Amino acid sequence: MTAPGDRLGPTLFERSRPGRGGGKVPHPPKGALARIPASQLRADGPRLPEVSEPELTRHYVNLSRLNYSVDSGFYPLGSCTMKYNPKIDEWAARLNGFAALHPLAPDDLAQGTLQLLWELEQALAEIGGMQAVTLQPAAGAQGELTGILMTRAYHRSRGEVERTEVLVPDSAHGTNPATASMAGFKTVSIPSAADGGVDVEAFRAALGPRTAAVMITNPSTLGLFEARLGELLAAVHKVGALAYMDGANLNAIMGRFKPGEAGFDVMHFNVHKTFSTPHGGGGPGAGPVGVGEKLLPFLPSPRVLREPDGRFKLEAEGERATSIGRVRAFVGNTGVLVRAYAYIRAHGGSGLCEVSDDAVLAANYLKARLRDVLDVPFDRPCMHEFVASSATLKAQTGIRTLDVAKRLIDYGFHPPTIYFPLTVEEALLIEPTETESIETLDSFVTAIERIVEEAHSDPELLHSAPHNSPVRRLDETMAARQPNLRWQAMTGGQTPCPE
Amino acid sequence: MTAPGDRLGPTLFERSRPGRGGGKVPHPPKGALARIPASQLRADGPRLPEVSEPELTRHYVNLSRLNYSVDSGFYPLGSCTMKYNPKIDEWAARLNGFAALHPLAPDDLAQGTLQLLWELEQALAEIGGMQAVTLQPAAGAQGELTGILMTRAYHRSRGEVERTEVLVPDSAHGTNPATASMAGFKTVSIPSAADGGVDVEAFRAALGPRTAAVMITNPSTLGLFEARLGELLAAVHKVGALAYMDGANLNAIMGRFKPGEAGFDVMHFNVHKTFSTPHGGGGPGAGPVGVGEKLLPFLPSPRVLREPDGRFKLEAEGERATSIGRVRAFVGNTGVLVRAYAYIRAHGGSGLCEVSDDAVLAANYLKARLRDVLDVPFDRPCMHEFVASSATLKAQTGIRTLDVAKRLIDYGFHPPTIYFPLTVEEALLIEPTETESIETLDSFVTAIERIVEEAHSDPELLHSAPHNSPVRRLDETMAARQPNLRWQAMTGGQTPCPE
Amino acid sequence: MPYGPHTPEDRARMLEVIGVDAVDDLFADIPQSLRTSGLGLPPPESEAELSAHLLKLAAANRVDLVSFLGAGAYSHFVPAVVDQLLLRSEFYTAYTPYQPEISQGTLQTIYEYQSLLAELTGLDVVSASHYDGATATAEGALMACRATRRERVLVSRGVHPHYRQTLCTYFGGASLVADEIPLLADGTAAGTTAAGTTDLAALERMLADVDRPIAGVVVANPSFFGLLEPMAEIGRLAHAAGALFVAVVEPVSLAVLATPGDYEADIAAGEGQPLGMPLAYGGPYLGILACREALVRQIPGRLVGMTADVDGRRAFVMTLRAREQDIRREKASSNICTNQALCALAAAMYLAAIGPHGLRDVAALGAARATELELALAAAGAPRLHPGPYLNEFAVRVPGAPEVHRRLLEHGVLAGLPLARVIPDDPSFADALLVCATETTTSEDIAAFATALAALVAEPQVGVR
Amino acid sequence: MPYGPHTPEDRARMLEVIGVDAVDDLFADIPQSLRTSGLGLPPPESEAELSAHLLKLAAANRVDLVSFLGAGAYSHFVPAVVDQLLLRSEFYTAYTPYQPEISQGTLQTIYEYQSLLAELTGLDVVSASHYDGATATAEGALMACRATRRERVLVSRGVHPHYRQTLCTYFGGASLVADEIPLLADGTAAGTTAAGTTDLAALERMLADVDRPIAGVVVANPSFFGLLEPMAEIGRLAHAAGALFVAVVEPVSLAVLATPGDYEADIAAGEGQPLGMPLAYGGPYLGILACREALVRQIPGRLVGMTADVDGRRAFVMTLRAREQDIRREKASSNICTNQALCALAAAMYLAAIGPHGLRDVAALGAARATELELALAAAGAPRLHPGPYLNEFAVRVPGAPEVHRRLLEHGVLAGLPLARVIPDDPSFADALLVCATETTTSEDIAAFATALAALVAEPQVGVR
Ligand SMILES: Cc1ncc(COP(=O)(O)O)c(C=O)c1O
Ligand SMILES: Cc1ncc(COP(=O)(O)O)c(C=O)c1O
Repeated sequence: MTAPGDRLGPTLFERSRPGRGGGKVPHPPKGALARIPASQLRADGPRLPEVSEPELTRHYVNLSRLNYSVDSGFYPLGSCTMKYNPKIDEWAARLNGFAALHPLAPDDLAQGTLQLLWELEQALAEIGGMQAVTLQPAAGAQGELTGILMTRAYHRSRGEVERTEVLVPDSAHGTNPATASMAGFKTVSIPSAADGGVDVEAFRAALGPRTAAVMITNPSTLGLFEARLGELLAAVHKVGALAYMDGANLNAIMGRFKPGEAGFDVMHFNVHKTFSTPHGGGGPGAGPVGVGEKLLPFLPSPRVLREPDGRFKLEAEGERATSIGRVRAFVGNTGVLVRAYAYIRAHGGSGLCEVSDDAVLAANYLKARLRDVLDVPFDRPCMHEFVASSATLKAQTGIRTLDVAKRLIDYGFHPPTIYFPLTVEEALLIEPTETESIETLDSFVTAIERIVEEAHSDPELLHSAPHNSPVRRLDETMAARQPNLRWQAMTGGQTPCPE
Repeated sequence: MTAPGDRLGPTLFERSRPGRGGGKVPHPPKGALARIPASQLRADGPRLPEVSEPELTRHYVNLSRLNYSVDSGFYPLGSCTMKYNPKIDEWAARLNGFAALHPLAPDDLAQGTLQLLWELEQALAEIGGMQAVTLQPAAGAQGELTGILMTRAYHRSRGEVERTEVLVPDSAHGTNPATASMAGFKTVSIPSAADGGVDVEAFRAALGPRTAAVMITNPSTLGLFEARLGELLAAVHKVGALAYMDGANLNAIMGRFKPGEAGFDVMHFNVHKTFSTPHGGGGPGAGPVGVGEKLLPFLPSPRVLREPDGRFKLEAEGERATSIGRVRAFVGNTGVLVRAYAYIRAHGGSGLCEVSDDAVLAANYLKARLRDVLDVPFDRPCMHEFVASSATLKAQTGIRTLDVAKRLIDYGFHPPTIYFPLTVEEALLIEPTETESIETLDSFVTAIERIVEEAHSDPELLHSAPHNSPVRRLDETMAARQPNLRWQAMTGGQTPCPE
Repeated sequence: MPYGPHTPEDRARMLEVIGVDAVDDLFADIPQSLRTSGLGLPPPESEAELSAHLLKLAAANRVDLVSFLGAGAYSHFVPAVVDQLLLRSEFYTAYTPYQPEISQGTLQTIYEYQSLLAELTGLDVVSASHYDGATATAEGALMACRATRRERVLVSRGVHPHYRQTLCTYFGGASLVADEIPLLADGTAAGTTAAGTTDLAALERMLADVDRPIAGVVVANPSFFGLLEPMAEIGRLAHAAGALFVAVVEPVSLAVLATPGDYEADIAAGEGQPLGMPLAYGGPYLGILACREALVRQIPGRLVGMTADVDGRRAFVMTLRAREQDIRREKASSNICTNQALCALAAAMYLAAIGPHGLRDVAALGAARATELELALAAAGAPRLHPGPYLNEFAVRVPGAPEVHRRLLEHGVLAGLPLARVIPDDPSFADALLVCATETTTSEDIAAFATALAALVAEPQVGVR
Repeated sequence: MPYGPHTPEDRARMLEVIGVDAVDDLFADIPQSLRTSGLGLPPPESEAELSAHLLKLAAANRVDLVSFLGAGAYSHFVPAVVDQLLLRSEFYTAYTPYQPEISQGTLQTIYEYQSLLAELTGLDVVSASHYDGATATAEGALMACRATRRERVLVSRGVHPHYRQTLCTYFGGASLVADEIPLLADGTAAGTTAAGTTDLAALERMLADVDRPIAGVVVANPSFFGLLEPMAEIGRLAHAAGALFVAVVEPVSLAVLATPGDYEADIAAGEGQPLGMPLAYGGPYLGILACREALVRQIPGRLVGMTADVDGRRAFVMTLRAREQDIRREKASSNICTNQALCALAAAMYLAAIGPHGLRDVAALGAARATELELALAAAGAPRLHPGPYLNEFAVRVPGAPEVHRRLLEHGVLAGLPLARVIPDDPSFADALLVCATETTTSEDIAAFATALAALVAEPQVGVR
């Protein structure tokens, strides 16, 4: 085992000593478990760590300080929309009336939350141009699954069981093909055209009676609006297939383009992207799904309903037989949805349009400024993000996108998404979002400029970057070859503390 | 003007641009101020900074990360009792029922807070062995002033106006003599004896008919219990003076020594020390004052009273003519007192005794371990803190306490209090508190050992320390010679941002 | 825009650098025919107005009743330190730790979470988190199918109905089969205490069908009805038939109950909400998913491992990523991307704050309160529905349960869950309430419930309908 | 001990290293005769029990009434970002920045606070904070005495009574004199709108007494009664007599009202609570203390200045410390040590979050609501007591005010402050309520007050007593 790094502290397990901690809950009466057969009981208590509250606090405070985050700096992680997370939204989700409500509380006790969910569905339907929305999916990927399962149910309801294929552009996010598989479909990959859009001819060729659905990310993962979208959608509908829009990039187009009105049958929203609910170090998010007329009957249950008297209720168990059923327990990641609701109300319609305008403006500004420094493969206006590439730099200096990314860390920035989309060599997918000031964007450009200079003058500096981070580049091979996925020596006080 | 440091960000004023921010409150109707004569209005709006919420958040998040704090590491700042601040106490103070209560709310609306304050007074009276407690003073120093004003009122009530002196040992905290002055007394400084205690003979010699009070810090600022306290107090009372105990060091003696029972007439508590309310980067704290029989009539108004039916109320305006009056508006730093109350209940009587035992244990352990490395002037058991000194080290290497302190920063520790008390050359006043683990104490010893080695092997390293901090040693002379106490160019957008 | 930094001059400057006249020009790629303009939503709201509105909505929920409702989501005391540390925005405003050098905070906390849950479940591999208990259970069942290359699982009717329905949705998509194992009815199990638990005889029969080999057997302990299942026996039956054994568990109970590791389950799934998450009307919660080491390449979702950096210093990193959608695409073990990392962090913080003894106390105190509740309800006219051992949740029989439940609300008591609401198809639950106690339940709460119930039961109208 | 890390083994090890047998031995210095053992306090409480108890106490306060109570502490909307940033424990668990190298966070925030308040007050020097408005006012008056070497100040009766009393306590200690300047009575000022404001003629007379030279004149604007005072005129009179002018101000009002700098006050003091601090039954609040540059060496409390480190990088440090108690001891400008730094930080965050336009909006919206309130109360039978201009607080006359106030509580209305409660000695306030409106006051609140009041006033019994 290696020693902890200079700036990494000990693990919880190394901080543990028998007898530390405690004092949180009262002790049970003796014999509280006596009525339970011994065979059902655990022989020994769990060897959880024993740490005092002061140590616990330092542990997490200091761990938090090892993280880069939106609240500490610029985080232009393409496709992820790392925008500012308003603090009122955190406050709202913690209000006791929301936080202490049991998910099976009778509707009469849950009118506040039900109203909020219902209104949020209406707002998302308006933004997406959709007929209705379900808030249940826990993330974008689960939204995709929900949507694709609905298309499956739709085709089955019409007896079209031979539709076994889903078309996915090769620039798509990995969740799209993975979703198609989970929903029992075969993924047909569609190449991109030179302009970054879907290759419309290849697309037409792949479409047919076996096509259940096409999944289109729009704007695409290259940050481009599918300029020939009208044609694509017409072709899809002509063969009786359905069009799914991956709405992860909705931050670019609110108020300018409504997928439902344009002809998409189903889409998902990423509230942790577009609606700024925080990313939580990997989650939670929520992935509401909007549907048009055709898929209405198949929405997962239970839906939130408004009664004629203005009261709200959940659909009863089994009330709608056409539903694809449940996609999770209870009704959704409600705490996340409260945040999204607050965000939408704070902006209102006009504010959301401004969000998209400013997000697109910032991306185009950054693209314009970086054009002379890095390759920018698609030279037309981008949406909220754009792809750059270090291909030329690599050819000239041997410096790869990975090195550029790691060096950006030394300059105080979170690197963009790298090596995605897979269709662009040495890709950097850069998404500034609308909440970054022009000063910040300019300082990012300066950093890239310096790095490109360094690539020529001192390439070793980049190969060995980062230099100013809590740890340096990691041995990922060792991690995968001899996976160490849990602390083994959970023996409390016996474990020596490395400090 | 100098450029901002590498790790210091711009000021709020440099972040400001006209048009940023806003959206927090609704706009007033036009002409809302029309009824106010123009002569009473401000000509221009205040040139406050205009920053967006994302920038504001990063500003403060990143500033916070430049601070050393108890939640990030060991903070053995002698005399300040930098112990862990329980999070439940923060939670409690923010409960809406406490936080939203107006200080002039009628007693009927304030029963919860009044009960809390009343019970806290009882608990402090028990801990101090006092007859009664006032919670009004906002800090220890204001507690001192309150206490000394009461002694003044006491003597006046007895016609003894010739008592114009207050005796203060030379090791006392600066607030003691400063308080005596504020209360209109002359300070008579009493030297310390070789054993660190008050020089009893000098003390006796100074006592007399002019003595109004003596202020004794016990345990003393050297971390020593006044072993001859009984004699001292008897002498004080013999000449008709009163004995004030500076209770800042109470953390050592809870449950072992009750000042009131031992003969002190008045004392203050530092809730931000003993009772772990956080220090807030300089405050707020609270400095309740306990009194014995003699000073009861003079307590500041209003007191919190319990009625025979169990309800609580505040004294009415002017109800007690003997009172020294108000020492502040309203009734005290209630939010801080809520925290202290929670802390005391969490510990209970037995827990507070353990606090003192463990605080003393930790200090003696650290002293024993450091004895071979630094000078430890007083070689007898210390209380919750002890004085060390770099006098020998300085003689040998030229390294001063200041250098040792600055180098400790590089090792990840907050330095102890230095050059206080004034009576010990090259002093370090070290107070570990009871909430630090033995691992932490040991690692501090290791750091000191290394620093002493470095003092011999590489003194320049210490002269120029710290090396790993956001900024290095400061030019304090320039700060005082040309004081720059405010940002002058408050012109919003015109100010260039240094990033 | 309330959170935007751009002044009109900034926008002008940007447009100039880009070389266009107006923001509109940047949207030229959107075909005219597909454009819309604007959104039919209300105008922006100032934060002061918004917060007043949110306070009003929150107050429109009723969370002041004395509650005995569990059924998969439990109210526990959460130490204050947990939420305050969760508010460290370096945790919640970061994303998936793609750049490990500046994500050691998140990575180490996930590693620690994995370790803590490994210890609780007795299994070695724990995913960084899944969506919730239901989806974790479905993914556990899918893992069994992948690992055994079989297409059918058996799910006990003692598993939470929402989990069964979710599993069904997932299996329908994947064209896999999930059949239900019945529970022992009262009569069948006469003389034993097994009524309400999984019918072992039926399970054996189903496992014996050689034409339809079974990939996995999914059983919950405690069951949805709060009962303790014969897990060791079920595991043996499953393994004898070449099937994997998937245990659905409740994490607090694992402080005192035998673990999936103890009874040799291959996979464990469960809902992590009781480990420090608020009820929050159903989410965000925490899908726990764990398995034996041999199944590590089947587990969906992220895994964090310990490794070293180039200087040899300990560090943590996402590993075995070849299972995941961003690398494997249509061949990935699942499509999960965003997970519930912050909830996993909350769980780790909760466990570390409460400690091993504290967690046992939470479980045992809940059990003690539940005993008290059982006696009080029985005395008030609502005896238990099943006789067997339970931890802190159980069903009681009371005529006209749904109506009684409704009437009790008026008395400020949320009397658990009328089972008919979630299992409308089974008449044996028509008169049943599922009730639970935790360490937050007080004797006064129990007395209030029992008193109100006794009064209602005594009323002749109620229960007749 | 709930927050201690020591295990029994740790304690044993420590005792061994120290070389004593028991902790008791370490207390040998305490004379036997002075020892006590143990504390007569209840046993420790688990956090779960403690939090339940605190919730109960908090619920025993009534904060749900519609409130018109100000009188020195004001309810304002505080953006959520403020409290969340205040919870950054690097701020609240640090202390006075004695080690500037690792305290730049605190130091820069104080410097920014000083700058913000300098801009609001129009004065150049602002202390890092004082205890509260009352003590800041007292210290301001003491400064005037030190600076002028005179021993008597004049304090308007329009200054908050708690501030006057505090000043009196401080002055009594220091053997200094504080005399009160009367207010213009209704009759005196007939035909003018000056009733209730500081009596300028009386002030002139008092300033003219050559035997008792005046160090400072202390006047509040708005006054305790909400009235705007003739500050420029008062300043001129004070200066003409060689006295300093101490203005007592309310910081939100300074967004729209003339500043101490505008009317040439030498010193400003005030209560910073309206800048983002909760009411919290009186504290912790924020004593604002500011002065002209010439007085910088008289100001008590900490000051932070900008400087550079040895590398020439900008940095902040406490400066001009020779005024302070730890250096100057009995000659210090004050005994203050611990101040209200976290409250100053809250104020800076609030100002930065709300911005210059926002702060004007807060002040102007309060004024607009107050106009509405004035009209509604007058219509309901409670006309204003004084005719002159006010910002957002004013006194009304209603027979039997204290009784009316009590009765209104039953209607859910906290009808401001019966002035008789704080100024019992002045019959002219016996029938007066001091009421205020802020941006948080709604039209519905005002209607509720006016309606309930009208009904009460119509009742014959009320007001007779
Ligand atoms: C384009 C795209 N589609 C789908 C997803 C999946 O969304 P989620 O991570 O919320 O499951 C993402 C985000 O990660 C994405 O960027
Ligand atoms: C011994 C001693 N006395 C008095 C004080 C003054 O207390 P405060 O800072 O709360 O005013 C302090 C603390 O700073 C102290 O350490």
